[in-house]
Formats: sequence, C-alpha cells, structure tokens
Amino acid sequence: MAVAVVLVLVALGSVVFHMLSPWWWTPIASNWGFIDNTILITFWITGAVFVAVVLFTAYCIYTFRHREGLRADYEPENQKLETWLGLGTALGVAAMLTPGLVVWYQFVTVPEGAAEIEVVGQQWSWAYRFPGPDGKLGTTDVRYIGPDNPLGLNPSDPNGSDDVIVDGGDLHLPRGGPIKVLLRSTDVLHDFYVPEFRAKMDMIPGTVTYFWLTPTRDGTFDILCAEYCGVGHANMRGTVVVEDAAKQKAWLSQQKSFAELSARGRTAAR
Amino acid sequence: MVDVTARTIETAVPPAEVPDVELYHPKSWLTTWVFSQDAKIIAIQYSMTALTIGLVALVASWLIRLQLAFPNTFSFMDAATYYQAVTVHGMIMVIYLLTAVFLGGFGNYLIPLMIGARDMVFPYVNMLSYWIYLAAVLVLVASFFAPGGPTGAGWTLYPPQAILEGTPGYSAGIILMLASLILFIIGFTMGGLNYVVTVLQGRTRGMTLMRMPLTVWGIFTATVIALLAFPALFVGAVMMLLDRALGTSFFMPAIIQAGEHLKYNGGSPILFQHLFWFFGHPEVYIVALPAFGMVSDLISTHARKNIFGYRMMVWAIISIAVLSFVVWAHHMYVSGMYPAFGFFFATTTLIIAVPTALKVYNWVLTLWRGDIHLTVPMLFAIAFIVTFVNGGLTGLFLGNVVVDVPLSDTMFVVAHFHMVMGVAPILVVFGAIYHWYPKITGRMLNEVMGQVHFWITFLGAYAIFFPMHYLGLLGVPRRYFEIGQTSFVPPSAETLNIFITVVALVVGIAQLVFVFNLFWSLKKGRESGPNPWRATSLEWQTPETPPGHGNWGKELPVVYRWAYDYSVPGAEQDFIPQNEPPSALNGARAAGH
Amino acid sequence: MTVAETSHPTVPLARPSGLRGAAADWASDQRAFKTASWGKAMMWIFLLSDTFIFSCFLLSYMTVRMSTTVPWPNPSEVFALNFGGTDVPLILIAIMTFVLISSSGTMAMAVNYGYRRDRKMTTILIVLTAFFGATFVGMQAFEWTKLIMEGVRPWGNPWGAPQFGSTFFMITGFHGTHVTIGVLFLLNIARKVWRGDFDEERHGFFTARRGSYDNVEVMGLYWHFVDLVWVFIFAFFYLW
Amino acid sequence: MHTEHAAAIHAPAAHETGGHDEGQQHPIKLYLVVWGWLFVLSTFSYLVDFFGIQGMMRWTLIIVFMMLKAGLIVAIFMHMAWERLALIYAILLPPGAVLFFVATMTVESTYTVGDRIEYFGPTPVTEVTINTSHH
Ligand code: HEA
Ligand code: HEA
Ligand code: CUA
Ligand SMILES: [Cu+2]
Repeated sequence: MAVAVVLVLVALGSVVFHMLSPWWWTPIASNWGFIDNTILITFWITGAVFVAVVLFTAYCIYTFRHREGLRADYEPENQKLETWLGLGTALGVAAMLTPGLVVWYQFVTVPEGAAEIEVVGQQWSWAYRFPGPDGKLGTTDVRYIGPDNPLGLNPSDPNGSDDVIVDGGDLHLPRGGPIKVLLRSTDVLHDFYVPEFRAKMDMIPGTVTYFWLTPTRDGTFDILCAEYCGVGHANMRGTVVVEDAAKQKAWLSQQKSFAELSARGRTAAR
Repeated sequence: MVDVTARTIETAVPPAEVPDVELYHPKSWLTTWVFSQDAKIIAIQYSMTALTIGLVALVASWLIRLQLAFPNTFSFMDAATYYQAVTVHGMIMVIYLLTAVFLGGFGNYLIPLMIGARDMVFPYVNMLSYWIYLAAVLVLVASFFAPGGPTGAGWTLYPPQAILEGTPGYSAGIILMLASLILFIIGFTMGGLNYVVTVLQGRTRGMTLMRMPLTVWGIFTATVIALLAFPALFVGAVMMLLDRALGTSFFMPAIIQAGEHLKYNGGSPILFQHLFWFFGHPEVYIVALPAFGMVSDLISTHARKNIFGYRMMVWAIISIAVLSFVVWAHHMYVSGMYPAFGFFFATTTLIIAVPTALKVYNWVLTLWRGDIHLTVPMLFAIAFIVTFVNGGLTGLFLGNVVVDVPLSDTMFVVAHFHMVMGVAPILVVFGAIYHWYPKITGRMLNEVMGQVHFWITFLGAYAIFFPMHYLGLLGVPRRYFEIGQTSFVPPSAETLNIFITVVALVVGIAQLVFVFNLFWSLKKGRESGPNPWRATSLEWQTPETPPGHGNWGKELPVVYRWAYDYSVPGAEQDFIPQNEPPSALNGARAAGH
Repeated sequence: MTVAETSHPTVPLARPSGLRGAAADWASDQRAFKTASWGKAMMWIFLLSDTFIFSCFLLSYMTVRMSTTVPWPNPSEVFALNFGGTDVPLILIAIMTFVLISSSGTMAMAVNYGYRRDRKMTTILIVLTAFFGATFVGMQAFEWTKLIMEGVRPWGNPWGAPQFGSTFFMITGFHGTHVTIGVLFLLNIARKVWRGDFDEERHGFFTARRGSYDNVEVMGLYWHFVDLVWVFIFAFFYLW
Repeated sequence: MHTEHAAAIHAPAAHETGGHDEGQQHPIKLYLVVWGWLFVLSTFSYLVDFFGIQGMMRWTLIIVFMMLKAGLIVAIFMHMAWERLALIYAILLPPGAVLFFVATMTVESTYTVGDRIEYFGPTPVTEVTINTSHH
C-alpha cells in the first residue's frame, strides 16, 4: 500500500520537479537549437514511458497485493502482447533516433566556406589561432614548440607566418557566420566546451579534431574544459566573446601574427 | 501458448553423479574455512571482501560529495585528493565491488545450487580465483599508501594524462592500479571459466538451459561477456604499463609538458579509449545482467507468479550480451573519433533499448495478476524497476549521438550511470542478500531493520541522483573539483548540491543498519527453515540448510520443470519445486503432456 | 518447441547431426558440449578468451602502425641473417616457424598415442614437443639479443617508428611466455604419462578429479593454440 | 559428413569428469599429412617475402596461406572437425566481435593518419632536436 503511494509520488514528483526546476539549460547562443529540440523530443517520449511504467507498477502493487485466499494467475507468456510491446518500443526509439541522426549529419558536415579557427589546449589554459590574410592555417608540430613559438607552428610553412596567435587572452568570434573550430592539444586530452554553444569536442594530442557552429547571440561566455586533464582540470577556464563581425575584425587586427611574435622572440633572444 | 511445464522427464534415470571420491574434501580447519575449494565458502569470501572494499568506495563518495557541496571548507581536501577519491570510488564500485560480488559472490553460491551440481567443475582453480582477487584488492589498497597516493586519473584511466605529471599518483599509484587490474582479470578468468563450464557441462538431469532460473542465465551470460571483454582491458593495461614503466609510445604522441619535450612520439591516445570501452561497455552489462536475472527471480517468487515471458527474457539477455560488443563507441561521441561512427553506434545503442524494454515490461507484467507479498526483497526489486527505468531512459538521451554532445562529460552522465548502475543493481544486491541470506545462514534477516534500510536507501538514492540530471543539463561538467564562478550556474545550484550531499550522507549512514543486521541476524535472526519463501528453484530444496558438503546429500536432484511453477492451477500449493516428480502432483496440470 | 532431451551417461544416444544437432545439444540437459569433457570445454573457452587477448594486441599493433606518419622499419631486412656475405631475409623467423609447426605435429601425435594408451610413444612425443618448444624460445632469445644489440629498444630503434620495437617485444614476449608456460606443463604431463597416472586414473595433485588421457588432449589444445597464434604473428608482424 | 564420423568414434563419455578414453583416434598418417602441408604453406608464405611480392598480391597471398594454416591446425590438430556443431559455433562465432573491432580500428587509424598528414605535414620533423633529458 505505502509502496504504491510512494511510487505514484515518485512518478508525479519527478514530473513536477521537471516542470518547476530552475536548473534548466543555459540560453542558447548558437545554431544548435536543433540539438535542444532533439532533447525535448526525447524528454517527452521518455517522460511518458517513465510515468506510464511507474504508475502501472503502482497500480499492480495496489490491486494485486497479497490478501488471504488470493491466488496469482498462471500465465507463462503472451507472444502477441510481447510483439506489440516490442513494436511500440521500436517505434518510440525510432522517433528519437531519426531526428538525432539527421542533426548529427548536420553536426559533422561543415558548411562550405566556414571560417577556420584553431583552439589549442594545454595544461591548463587555452590559446587560439586565426588564419591571417591568406585565410589558411599553417601546419604545426608539437616539436616546434619553444619560447617564441608557443603553438608549434611550422617555421618553414608559408601559410603559417601570417597566422594570428592569441595566447592568454579572450577569444572573440564574429556573430552570424559558420565557423569551423579546429581543436588541438599539446599535452593531454582536453575538451573545448561552451555551454551556450551546446557543441563540444575533445582535443587529442597528436591529432586534430573539429566541430562547427554559427554563433547567433552577442555575449560573453565561459569556456570550460570538459575532458579530465589532471589536477587543474576545473581551473582550465577561458572566455569567449561573440560580437558582430566588424568589431571582431577590429579586435583581430590588434593581435600579433606568428611572424611578428617570432621576430620579437628572436630579438629578445639576442 | 506454449506449455512450458510440459517439458518433463518420463522415467527417472539415475542422475549423473560426481563420485564421492572426486568431491573436494577439506581436511582441516584451514582448508574448510580459509583455503576452501567449496564454492559456497569461496562465495562468502568473495562477497565479504567485495562489500568491505565497497565500504571504502562509499566513504570516498562522501569525500566527493562534501567537496562538491562545501568547496573551500575542508583542509583535508585539495584537487589532487578529490580526483584520487573520484578514481578510487569509481573503480572500486564498478570492478572490485559489483563485478566481484555478482560473479564471484552470487555466482559461486548460486550456480552450483541452482543447476543441481555438487560444486564448480574445477574447485581448485576456483579457489585460486578468490586468492588472486584478494591480491588484486590488496595491491589496490597498497596504492593508497604509495608515495604520491593512489592514481587520480579517473576510473577510465585515459592516457596521456593518466601517466603524466599533473595527475595525482602518476608515478606509483597508476602502476599499482594497472597491476591490480591485471591481477583482477587473471583471477576473474579462473573463476569465470568455472562458472561458464559449470553451467554448460555440469547441470543435473533434467536441467536444460531453458529450465534454468534467470539468475543463472544472468550470471552465466555476464561471465561469458566478461571473458571476452576483459581481454581488451588487459591489453590496454599492459600497454599503458609499458608506456609508463619503459617509455614506449603506444598511447603517447609527441608531448610538451611544462615547456619540456617528452620522449614519446607517434602513439594513439584514442586507441586506449577504444580498448577501454570495448571492455567498458560490456562491463556495465556485466554488472547489469546478473541484476536482471536475480530481480526476475525475486519478483516471481514474491509475487507468487511465473516470470512473464521466460523465453523472451532469455533471448533478451542473450541479445543484450551480443549487442553490447557493438556499441562501445557511444562513450566516445565527443572523443574526436571518426565522426561517421556516430551514426552506426547511435543506432546500435538505441536498438539495445528494445530487448531491455521488453525485460522491464515482463517484470511489470509479472506483477500483473500476481499475489504480491511486499517482503523486503520484493521492495528492493520494485525499487530496482523504478530506478532502472529512470536510468535507462536517460541512457537514451546519451545514446542518441547528437543529444550526447551537450550532455557528455557533464553531471547528466554521472546521474545516468548512478541511477542505472550505482543504484539499481546495488538495490538488487541488497534484495538478493535479504532473499538468500536464510539459505546461507539458516536465519532470516531482521525485517524492521530491513524496512528502514530499504526506505532510506531507495528514496535517498533517488533524491540524490534524480536532481543531479538537472545540474548536467545546466552544463556543470563532471570531474570538477569546484565549479567556482561561472555565468551559467545559478546560486540555487549550490543549494541543490548541499541537499544532495546531505542525503548522500544519510543514505551512507543507513548502510550501517544493514551491516549491523547482517551480523545481528547471524545469531539472533528468526530461524528460517529450508525454504522460507516457498520458492521453486533447486537451491531451496537442499537436504540441509545451510547446504552441506557436496550440496545434495547422497543423490543429485532430478529436475522435471522450469523454475517458475508458481500458482499452477490445480496444484495444492502455490509453488511446485523444480525437482518434484510429476507423479507426486495429484491432478496438477504440470504433469507432462 | 524442442523437448528436453536426456542423455544417458552410459548408453550411447544417437544424436542428430548438423544444425539440428546443435539445437538439440543446446536444448538438452546436463551438457551442451556432448563430446567434450569438463577439462576440454574449459580449455576451449579459455582459448577463446585468450584469442581476444592476442587479437587485441595485434589490432593495437595494427592501429599504432597505421596511425603513425613515421616510416615503419622493414621486418624483412631487420630479421635477415647474414650467411656467407648474403642477407637472407626473415630466415630465422622461418626456421622458428618450422620448429613450432613440428612441435605441433609431435603434439598431435602424442594425443593420438595417448588415446591408444601407448605410454612410451606418448611420453617420447610430448618430450619432443617440449624440446621443440624450448628450442623455439631459445631462438627467440637469440633474436631478442640480436635486435637489442642492434639498438632496438621498446622506446625506439635506429630505423623508424618507435612502436616497432614496442610491439615487437610486447607481442613476441607475450607469445614467448605462453610457449614457456606450455613447455613447463608439457614436462609435467609427460611425467604423469610416464608414471602411468592416467592409466590408474590417479588423482591430480591439486584437484580431486581423476586423471585420464583426456588431459593430454587438453594440453594439446593449448599447445596448438600457441602455434596458431604464431601463424598470425608471422603473417601480420613479419610479413606485413 | 564428419559428424557421422564423430558419432562413430565417440562412444559417449564413460564418465562425466573423466572424459572419454576412446577419444580422438585417427590414423597417424593424417597428422603427418597435415604436418607436411603446414610446412609447405609456411614455405609459401616465406617465399612471398623472399621474392618481394608487394601490394594487393602480397596481402592476398599472406592472408590465404595464413587462413589455410590456421584452418588446418584448428580443424585437424585441435580436432575441431570432429567436434559437434554446438561447440564449433560457440568457439568460432564470438571472434566476429574482434573482426568488427579490427574493422573499426582500420577506419579510425586511417582517419588519424590522414589528419596527421593534413595538419602536421606529411614528413616528420627531424631537424628539431628532441629533448631527451626527461625520462
Ligand atoms: C549498469 C550499468 C549501465 C547500464 C545498464 C547502462 C545502460 C545504458 N547506457 Fe549507460 N553508462 C554506464 C552504465 C550503464 N549504462 C556508465 C557507468 C557510464 C559512464 C562511464 C563513464 O564515463 O565514467 C555510462 C555512460 C553512458 C553513455 C556515455 C555518455 C557520455 O559519456 O557521454 C551512453 C551513451 O550512449 C550511455 C547509454 C546507455 C544506454 C542507451 C543504455 C541502455 O542499455 C538503457 C536501456 C534501458 C531503457 C531504455 C529503460 C527501459 C525501457 C523502457 C521502459 C521502454 C522505453 C520505451 C521507449 C523508448 C519508447 N551510457
Ligand atoms: C556501482 C557503482 C557506484 C555506486 C554505488 C556509487 C555510489 C555513489 N556515488 Fe559514484 N561513481 C561511480 C560509481 C558508483 N557510485 C563511478 C563509476 C564514477 C565515475 C568516476 C570517475 O569519474 O572516474 C562515480 C562518480 C561519482 C561522482 C562524480 C564525481 C565527479 O565527477 O566529480 C559523484 C558525485 O556526487 C558520486 C557520488 C556517489 C554517491 C553519493 C554514492 C552513494 O553514496 C550513493 C548512495 C549509497 C548507496 C546507494 C549505497 C551503496 C552501497 C554500497 C556501496 C555497498 C557498501 C557495502 C556494504 C553496505 C556492506 N560518484
Ligand atoms: Cu583540460 Cu580538462
Ligand atoms: Cu555504454
């Protein structure tokens, strides 16, 4: 009896908690509203299943609780029922999976002409690189990294010399256009994660990963590291500023290029 | 409808016997109680060791919760300690507690009894299995005291981080951890071969696979996948050990750390992730399938009704086991692996939900028109259904590749796997202990203490982990020593964290009631008699309780029916033991036709 | 719906063959593998698990080899031996392969003689197997020494990707360990055969179970497996 | 065909644990023939390398010889050919999971190496000295 009541309370309480929860996702700032929609679909379907299963359980417990003289039915199986339940579940699963796969297709397909930027993670800070006027990022290698070459650009790659390097500052992104974010790490795994963007991806040392997004809302957002990377993992923060393209361009033009940085490095060394 | 009971033996043929000379005969106190080759004793040794080390993991979870609720409060807590606590907590809970208690504990105790065998097929190897397991636990414990402490690499032990400076315990801790895992796998393999071969080759007369209790099915299948999944972890551990100790570069690309170029070059960090999850995903079913099996038996027995859709249950277990080998990369959706894998693995992952869902339906449908006795084991079983469904459904979020992108590595994942693994199977462990304790000791566990334990644990655990999903939805990452100042976490989340912690402490303390009950009832518990739950399966039909040497006295039982003949129409009692010959049932429909 | 079958322990049962037989075996009571003793079933399942271990080693080797951009040393040259001024590629490995295959041949025959209860031949053949096994390990030791002298280390080598040495030592080391363990067990079994333990169904030292010539076959399974693994190592490590 | 053979040679186990002493009995000649074939096949694989055959041809030959050898060992030496299908399937089907894993890793490592070449340049850096002081 008490169990049945408690189960009803658990089911309803969970729904009420869901409705009233102040801990809902952070307002979105990218094109990945599709992801939110998929989550919503999933919430609806799974929520309904959860409530149905728990309420039905509660009902059974109440109705078929032991009383003097009660005897259970003998019913080894009912294939028709099981088939229908199986089909219904498959349908529910398909209803969630299909939109999920469609959006995943969008997620892994970078639109033509997306601007490329690079984010580099290291224990426990972020650095960024923009292609210079030539629009191309130069090749890199961890083994080039040195005091005047913090991101390990290939000195002999002409594409790299005009690359703009932001080491230690905030990241500024232009609103409105698709951006392909290339992710690289120089030591261990990290994960570039901005809750408002929804998208995230691990950075793996020894290779380059990516995701893409279109920032849609101006603002200043936290960058977190979402893959455990040692004791400083929780302190590996950064800031990303989304602003309109002109402003972002102005900011970019104030940053140093690789050529400038290494020239400075060479003079300093002398 | 198939008449499952119709499968009976017409003539009683003399059962296949292991002659007495071939039984293990303990010769001294030491070989009876310590270096025992009797599966029942080994089972108790496994369980006690696992529960004891489990308490360590429970204490670690308090440390974790205290830090998350009250950052900057405790002087004993810094980031390194926190990550060590998280790692030790996760690793012990999954491997050294749940895997060991389900397979080494319940497996050893129940398999021979439930299939009508005198013991495991190779008792000596079985004994070695326990001692190697104990060694693995001791090596793990030794790492707590090693210079630098235990590893703080997270239970997933991802390289390069796991073996580099910057991770606590990167020098000695990780080496001991890997050594301990390797030992565990060797020990487990010795036991696992026994469980599998005993089920396949050691059953008594009339015990077909399709008459076995689902408990045996769950444990058997879990053992099979463990034997095939642990190799991947073994290989990963060996390779990481070499990377750490000899400086090989299996998982290590060129790395610069603190301005210094390390000697590594060209390795593949993501290879380890694949190896780990090729093991890791089956592993979560290794701890889920035995729970599925046992909970089926608890529900059936205490609802006095046959388990609904037995054959479907068996096929569901088998298909979950098979599918579990082709879904592993759902833990790696945002790992930077080849992006198109997402399509495949999302599909297989969600397909697994269908057999699992059928199992859930069948549990609930077993309650339907049952005669439900709300005993303590039954309460735990019901609580399992609720928490498992909740956790399983959040798994569907994570399995649906694109939905996983924002949720991965957040507290949502933590909430998911605690609900589905940290709560649901743990509830089954408790329920199963309340259920089988009378067979093991001859006494019942105290009912009042059981009720107290149940309510606090069930409601408490739900209150801990249900709200936690919402922290993840907010975007709070997992494995965060402290979230500190952010623009997106409202202050109210701190209150929520404190609430969770307080409940966790209460639930933790409540386990002491259970521990106390275990010891108290040993002497003071009500005597149970051989079959207090009036259950059908063979372990309740032993001539002695607790079962004596060789389990069955002179003759092995002969099995005439499946394990679920409850409330058979026309039968006198509401249960017919598996070894009750058809002729003994006056007019019961169960007689072979 | 299959009806439960019972197999009588002493009277032979005509069991169906093929797929129906498989279904009938799985649906029967007592034993799923009708022709396998406990020991044999256990060994087969252990070997299945071990197959997964070796496969994981090999696929890890494949992965690191395929993902590195550094050239891979040419095994054909690395494992060449110099005979009278000409380098014969891979010759040592070829000889090792023949030795191991021979040991497998003698082992298979030992099993056969065992079942014929020809104790003398069985013992001789098992000892011969152990001898071939030991020779194999010896040659492997030679090969290791040679490579180490040439500067190959687990963490690097003079010719290219460091993973070459790592995987080489790891995989051949793990295989060699299997061979070594096998040799020890072979000698033990040989002793038992020689002493007639299996004719008297004498109880094992550790276990209460009675000894029988089945044990020779179980040992053989292990030994052939070790050979089998070498076939794959030879193809994937040395010939790739 | 071989199952009838099996039925003929296997008197069922005399004893549950002891197995069956009637066990596997085949003419010794069979083993010698297989032994011979293994020698021949090994020689063939060796010759593939000796004559420096490259490309698809090399792979095909290596794999074919390997599979033939493995098949002979498992079927004859390990007596798999005379086991009942129940055992054969139980042993031969699970490695399918491994094959799937291998296929996955083939794709994964091709992807990795492609990325490495694209972003780090095709040739490794050799002119930069690697600091070996650590370790
Ligand atoms: C017992 C352990 C257990 C079990 C059973 C499961 C079950 C499932 N898990 Fe979970 N999982 C873990 C333990 C477990 N998991 C752990 C430990 C981790 C984290 C490891 C780490 O990173 O540290 C994890 C992480 C994890 C991830 C990775 C998340 C991430 O890191 O980003 C994913 C992603 O796919 C996932 C999915 C699933 C799915 C789809 C199921 C499914 O099997 C669930 C199926 C069940 C149901 C679906 C409920 C019953 C169904 C119904 C009642 C009907 C439904 C009806 C309709 C859909 C219409 N799990
Ligand atoms: C079975 C597995 C299991 C169980 C039972 C638990 C139980 C608990 N876990 Fe655990 N947890 C993990 C598996 C488990 N956990 C794993 C795998 C991780 C990931 C580690 C990583 O990231 O590397 C993790 C991580 C993890 C985190 C995330 C840390 C982080 O990411 O920063 C947190 C935070 O709250 C947490 C809390 C708790 C709490 C409060 C409990 C409990 O206190 C809940 C309440 C208690 C019970 C339900 C009773 C449990 C009973 C026993 C343990 C038996 C004890 C023995 C006897 C009674 C004799 N756990
Ligand atoms: Cu960087 Cu976590
Ligand atoms: Cu999983």
